Amino acid sequence: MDKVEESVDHAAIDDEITSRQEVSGFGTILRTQPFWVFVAIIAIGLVMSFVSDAFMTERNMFNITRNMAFFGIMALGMSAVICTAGIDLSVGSLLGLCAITLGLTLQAGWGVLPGFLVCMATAAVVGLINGVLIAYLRLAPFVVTLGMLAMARSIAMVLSDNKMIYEFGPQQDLFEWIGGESVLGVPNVVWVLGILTAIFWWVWKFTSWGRWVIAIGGNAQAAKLSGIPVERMIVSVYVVCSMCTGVAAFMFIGYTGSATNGMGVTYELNVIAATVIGGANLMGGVVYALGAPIGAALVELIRNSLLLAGIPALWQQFFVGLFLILAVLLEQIRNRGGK
Amino acid sequence: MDKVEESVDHAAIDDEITSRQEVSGFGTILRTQPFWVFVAIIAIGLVMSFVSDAFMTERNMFNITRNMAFFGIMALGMSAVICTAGIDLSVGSLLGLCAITLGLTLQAGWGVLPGFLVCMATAAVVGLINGVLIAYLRLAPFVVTLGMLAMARSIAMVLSDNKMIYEFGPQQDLFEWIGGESVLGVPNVVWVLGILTAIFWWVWKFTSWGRWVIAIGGNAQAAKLSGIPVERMIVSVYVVCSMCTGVAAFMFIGYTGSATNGMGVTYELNVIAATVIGGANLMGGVVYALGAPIGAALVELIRNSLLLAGIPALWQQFFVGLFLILAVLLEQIRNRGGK
Amino acid sequence: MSLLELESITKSFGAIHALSGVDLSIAPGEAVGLMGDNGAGKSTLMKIIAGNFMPTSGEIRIDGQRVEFNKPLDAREAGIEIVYQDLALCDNLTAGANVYLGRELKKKVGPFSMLDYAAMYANAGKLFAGLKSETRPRDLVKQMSGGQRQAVAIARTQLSDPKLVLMDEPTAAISVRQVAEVLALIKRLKETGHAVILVSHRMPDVFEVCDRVAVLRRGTKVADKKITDTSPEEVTGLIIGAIEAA
Amino acid sequence: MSLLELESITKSFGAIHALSGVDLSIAPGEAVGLMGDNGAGKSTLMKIIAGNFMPTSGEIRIDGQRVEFNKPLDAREAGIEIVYQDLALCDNLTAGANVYLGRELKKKVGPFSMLDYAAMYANAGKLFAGLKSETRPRDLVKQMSGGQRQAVAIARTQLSDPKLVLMDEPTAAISVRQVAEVLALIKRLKETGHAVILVSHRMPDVFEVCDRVAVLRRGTKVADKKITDTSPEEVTGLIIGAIEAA
Amino acid sequence: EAHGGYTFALVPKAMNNPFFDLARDGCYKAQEELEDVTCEYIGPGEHTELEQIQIVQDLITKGVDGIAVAPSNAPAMAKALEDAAEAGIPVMTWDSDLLPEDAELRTTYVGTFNYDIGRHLAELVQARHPDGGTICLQTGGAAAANHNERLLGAREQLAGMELGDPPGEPLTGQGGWTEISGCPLITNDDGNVAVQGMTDILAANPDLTAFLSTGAFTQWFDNAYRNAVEPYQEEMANGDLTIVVADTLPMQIAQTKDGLGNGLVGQRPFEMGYKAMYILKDIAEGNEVEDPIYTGLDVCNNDNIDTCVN
Ligand SMILES: Nc1ncnc2c1ncn2[C@@H]1O[C@H](COP(=O)(O)OP(=O)(O)OP(=O)(O)O)[C@@H](O)[C@H]1O
Ligand SMILES: Nc1ncnc2c1ncn2[C@@H]1O[C@H](COP(=O)(O)OP(=O)(O)OP(=O)(O)O)[C@@H](O)[C@H]1O
Ligand SMILES: [Mg+2]
Ligand SMILES: [Mg+2]
Repeated sequence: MDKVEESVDHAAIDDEITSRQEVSGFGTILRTQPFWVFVAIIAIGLVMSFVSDAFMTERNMFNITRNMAFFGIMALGMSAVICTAGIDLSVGSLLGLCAITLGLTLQAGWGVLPGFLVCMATAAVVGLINGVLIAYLRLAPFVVTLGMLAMARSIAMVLSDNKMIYEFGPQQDLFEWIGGESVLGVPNVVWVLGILTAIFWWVWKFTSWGRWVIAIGGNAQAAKLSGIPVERMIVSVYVVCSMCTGVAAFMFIGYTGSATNGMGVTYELNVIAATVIGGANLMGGVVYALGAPIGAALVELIRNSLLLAGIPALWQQFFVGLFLILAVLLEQIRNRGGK
Repeated sequence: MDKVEESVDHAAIDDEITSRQEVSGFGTILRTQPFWVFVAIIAIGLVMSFVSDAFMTERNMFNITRNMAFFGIMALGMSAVICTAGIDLSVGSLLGLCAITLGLTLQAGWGVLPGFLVCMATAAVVGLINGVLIAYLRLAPFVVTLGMLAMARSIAMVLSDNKMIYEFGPQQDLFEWIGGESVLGVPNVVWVLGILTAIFWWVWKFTSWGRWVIAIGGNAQAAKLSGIPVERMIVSVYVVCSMCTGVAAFMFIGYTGSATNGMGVTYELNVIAATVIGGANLMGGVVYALGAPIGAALVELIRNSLLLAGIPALWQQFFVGLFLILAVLLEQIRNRGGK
Repeated sequence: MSLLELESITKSFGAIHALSGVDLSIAPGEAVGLMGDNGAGKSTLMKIIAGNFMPTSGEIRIDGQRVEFNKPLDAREAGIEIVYQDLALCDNLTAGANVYLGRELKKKVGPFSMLDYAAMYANAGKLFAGLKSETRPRDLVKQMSGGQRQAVAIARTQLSDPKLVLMDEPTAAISVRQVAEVLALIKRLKETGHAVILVSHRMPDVFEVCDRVAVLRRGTKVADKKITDTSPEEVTGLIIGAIEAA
Repeated sequence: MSLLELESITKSFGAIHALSGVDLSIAPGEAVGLMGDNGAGKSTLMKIIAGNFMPTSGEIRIDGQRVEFNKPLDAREAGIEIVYQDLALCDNLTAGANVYLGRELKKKVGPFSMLDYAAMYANAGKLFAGLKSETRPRDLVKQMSGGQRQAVAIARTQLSDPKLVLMDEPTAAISVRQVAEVLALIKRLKETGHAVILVSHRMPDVFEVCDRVAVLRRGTKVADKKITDTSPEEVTGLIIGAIEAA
Repeated sequence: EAHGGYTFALVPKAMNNPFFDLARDGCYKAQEELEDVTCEYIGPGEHTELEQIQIVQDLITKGVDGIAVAPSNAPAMAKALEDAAEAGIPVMTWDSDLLPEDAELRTTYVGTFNYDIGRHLAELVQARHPDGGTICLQTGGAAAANHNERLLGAREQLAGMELGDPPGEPLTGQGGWTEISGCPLITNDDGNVAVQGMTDILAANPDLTAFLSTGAFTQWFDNAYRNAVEPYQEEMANGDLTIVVADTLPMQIAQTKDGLGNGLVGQRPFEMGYKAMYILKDIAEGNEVEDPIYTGLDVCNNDNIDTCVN
């Protein structure tokens, strides 16, 4: 043992070991998909500013950010669902249903606040039903939310009697201002997206709710054994997702100025796409608050750029698909190179 | 040790132990979702035969089976993809693309066989691209196939120049007979579904390809460590899925008698729904050959029944969604009761 | 009085009878070794006590009161902590996060309470050091070695002050140095009046720390003896079935 | 000549250096024990030999030929079988199917070849019985006990006739009875000219079957000695760092 | 059937499209007037070709007394309608027709000549820009036959020459008109996509002469549409830019009144649904009916907007 005393104490376990980390700081960011999608966005933006004079105009930026914001808000909620290895296909229909309940409330002469509450209550109820069926009855999220997709759309049709609503009662101007106008040159809906993103960022990073949702996505069994109320958490996640859609619906109807029960058809695919492009993994356990807006931004940017660049109409979808894949490829290439 | 000799040999490990099984025979079937969905189908059928005289007619049975068969064929391939924990969103667009390449070939004066080969080649190429991107470049199946969804549709538009094709060259009659007519009172496409289902049943049960696909779905890492060529398997799975869609497209165009590039829009959701209702798990590792046709049958049966029962149009989607959920609930209730 | 009493616990999975009519009791400050062949039903019994499975039949009493655990949280609230054999960790979280999973440390920042990462990592680090394990609190458990994962699972039990600690093969994957620490930990638990059930295949460990040893064979308890009244040879015979019962 | 030679193998995961400059060689018919603290890099070294990881730097030679394993299959084709510490089983398959995964038995029925379930289950059952493990070939491994899973992983290595068998803590979860069988298996392998590397934390096992013992500490090899030239005490000292090197 | 009379089905292309709601209202009006007729309005929730065919099959199975259908995919629908002939169920088409070679499968067609909608829209544009210029066309689903016919009508009118099968080829200077790159815009009948596409095109091409949409979706979303075109209101007023859109829904008329659009060409869906019931009753009672029956178009511009719709 004498020999040992002189040299390093090989037996000791000190801070040097416990504070070691495989990667840290900027290295961690470099490994995330949202970062690389963001790089892709910058690259497309740079190219576009040479291709089209219209691209960098204030008006175009205004439009792009507003268009993406609706999807971004919905994608924030979807991230939570996907993080638990679930999926919510009903968001598109729910947008339509919220549009109708909100529209009917306003049309009946109520103000913006009651309208908002009805809209959010609709969303919460739908989320609750989804969540309870999935968490307590253990039904596959895909089937439950597919069923809800059909049911919500049908209820929207029945409630609206298939009519379009475009008279929003006494506070119509306020309502349309909220959804369609801007503050300090930034569309209101973008402000909402920004605030919600910040809230989600905080939630994922600093609350036990966020931590538990991530744990459930990693290993629901282990989470359950750790005493996490898995069922209640899953219900809450679907409610959160639906409420995000409710917020998006409220802003969206104000922006469009009319509510039809056909609103949001097939938006679920766009929302899920934005989420997955933003780094979510359908197997669960991965979530980035910034992923949702970044994913939504990429999708909208591609659409806008192809139009401004004057790509022939029949070819546009081709490039949409191609750039989607290329954007995600970036992260892969970098992370494989690093190994 | 003397004491032991007289009694049972507690140390021995004999056939009695190694042949024991937790559940076997009929008990295993009772635990599967397709069985309970099948029970639901029978139940709906029984109810409907009282509700509507038209239900049990030969014509209605003929229509139901034919309508479900197209989705059933696509769902067989989708089962394989979902079994590897993947997803293929491009099947709907691929149906449209195959329709166009097939239609153009026939219109150009070629026979049915060249048409079929072109149709299958189109499908195989699309599947190969999907598979290679997913297996070798490790991109998320959702993103890749979503990109392909857009790209395939776009190529179909470009190839068809956005025109409808309804002249199928010299063998038009044969072509339309294959897709639209029947043999022994059973629609040809149902025969095809039956044969493919039998083949898949054999493949899943008795071939190493099937076994390996299931293993990859269970634990891709372990499968890889066992020396299974995981990448090649995944590519093959996407090719198989696309080829099933190719077969469905070939039959479908013969049946409809026209090909447009808009064919199959949103079919991916129906196909995935049929697969999941038939017992597939989006987390991978579960597959039933019979699940695909059973799932497709349930979806079609619900639609048909609601119309025959005279449910008001706006409410129909509601019941479609409701019955979807109820059908899957059945299995859950039984399996929880047993625990 | 016994802290925990099990009466004729039975558990079947389909045609497989994992446990049939098992009785067991343990007093505060006692350590019981639970041994048996693979598949004898040890983990199943632990999971029943921990509220992870419901027994097919039989009764569980804690401090003489009959209880029914419907979920793991029920058992934890009754003062039972467990190290699962399969460790039950969330691979996508760090080692520190896993230790504190379900009972995160928080700090107040103005009106908000937020997760206190610094405290959790520091404490987890101390727990690992206490087990003499070179486990890095800030790294994902997914990438950890078998022994590091086990250290995380063991560290978890030390956050609260349970009445009963169940350890299902806690030393299977860890090295000599940590084995000694775990055994020392069990001794400390006993001294402070906690009860411990230790499932292990390592005869020396069981004989070092346990007061009693119970042996399961194919789901039935074939022996329950004071350590001082038995020997490793007898226990081995009981496990493999060479001795029928004792 | 050596069957396997490793020369200055290094492996880093980001800032973590799991292995730095490890040399090791093994001859046919030899059994080497690989010991070390948790996280010392043992499993990492095994995975590199088995083609699961590529080393960051360093050279692997088999029968004097330099090789590069890009995937596990390469190593298997070079005659290397491995029992992984985390077992690497497909939970959704039966125990029998897991044993034969990747090399299923087939039978001919007319022009078709189909999986031969009967033969696979029968043989798997025999392999389990040979390990004295009560593992049911027809049940899903998902529901199996820890020891039963380990038996499946060990049984897999016996299907082919490899040159080198790597065993990463094969006895961690199994009971006394099966431990004896596994050690007997290793001895049989040695006698028939196979080489074995055994990673274990169980000193007695290593001293019973191994000819040499190598000790890793924090990624470097600190000792490589004939069993006859060392003692359990010395090895323990080397593992925990009380003895710096030998 | 409640009153023992006829049950006639009116099958639209999609039930989530406000256009078809007007037809439904017409259908119900006829039901009120005709004691012995029940109107069953049923179609696919969204625009899908196969589902519409399946619905028609089920209606035949169910044994309704007559079917009026707006086929999404004409040749495919023709095949399904063969069963109706077999079952002796009278069939007519509305809104869009079968192919000429399948014409004997239906008794008559009531609706508009889609080609004319495009033609009238183009005339509105030409009236404001006699010298031609650059134009962007907007359409619905990629392969939608009715939109393709309207595109052809618009293009042939602008070009002053025949251009072959629908949808024709993009104009490259014929008649003084050039289609800009990126067009025609495909919207898949989504109002949001339509507005976004128009916004981007207007931004990217400040010198655009005319924007012509073959469907009302461009103007469905009142507020969004107004926001999108408000920056160009002046140009529209002084004749530098023209926006014309098909259909005459209430919000479209209001927009045009406010100078946020320059022309509308409306069909009369209410009349289609209404007439369909009368025609089916005539057929069912063995009376002769005319073939085809055109319901006429309302052509509106900024001047006659108050009076153009009757
Ligand atoms: N969820 C389950 N479903 C079906 N069978 C199960 C389940 N869990 C355990 N079993 C079976 O019950 C028996 C007892 O398993 P258990 O895990 O309790 O054994 P154990 O004594 O802990 O063994 P080991 O020493 O290998 O850990 C085994 O035969 C196992 O296959
Ligand atoms: N894939 C990986 N990514 C990052 N770090 C890893 C990875 N695999 C192992 N490590 C780290 O490398 C070190 C060596 O791990 P290894 O699994 O080889 O240890 P070991 O000697 O087998 O330990 P044990 O006795 O606990 O099984 C550990 O610190 C571990 O956290
Ligand atoms: Mg166990
Ligand atoms: Mg290890």
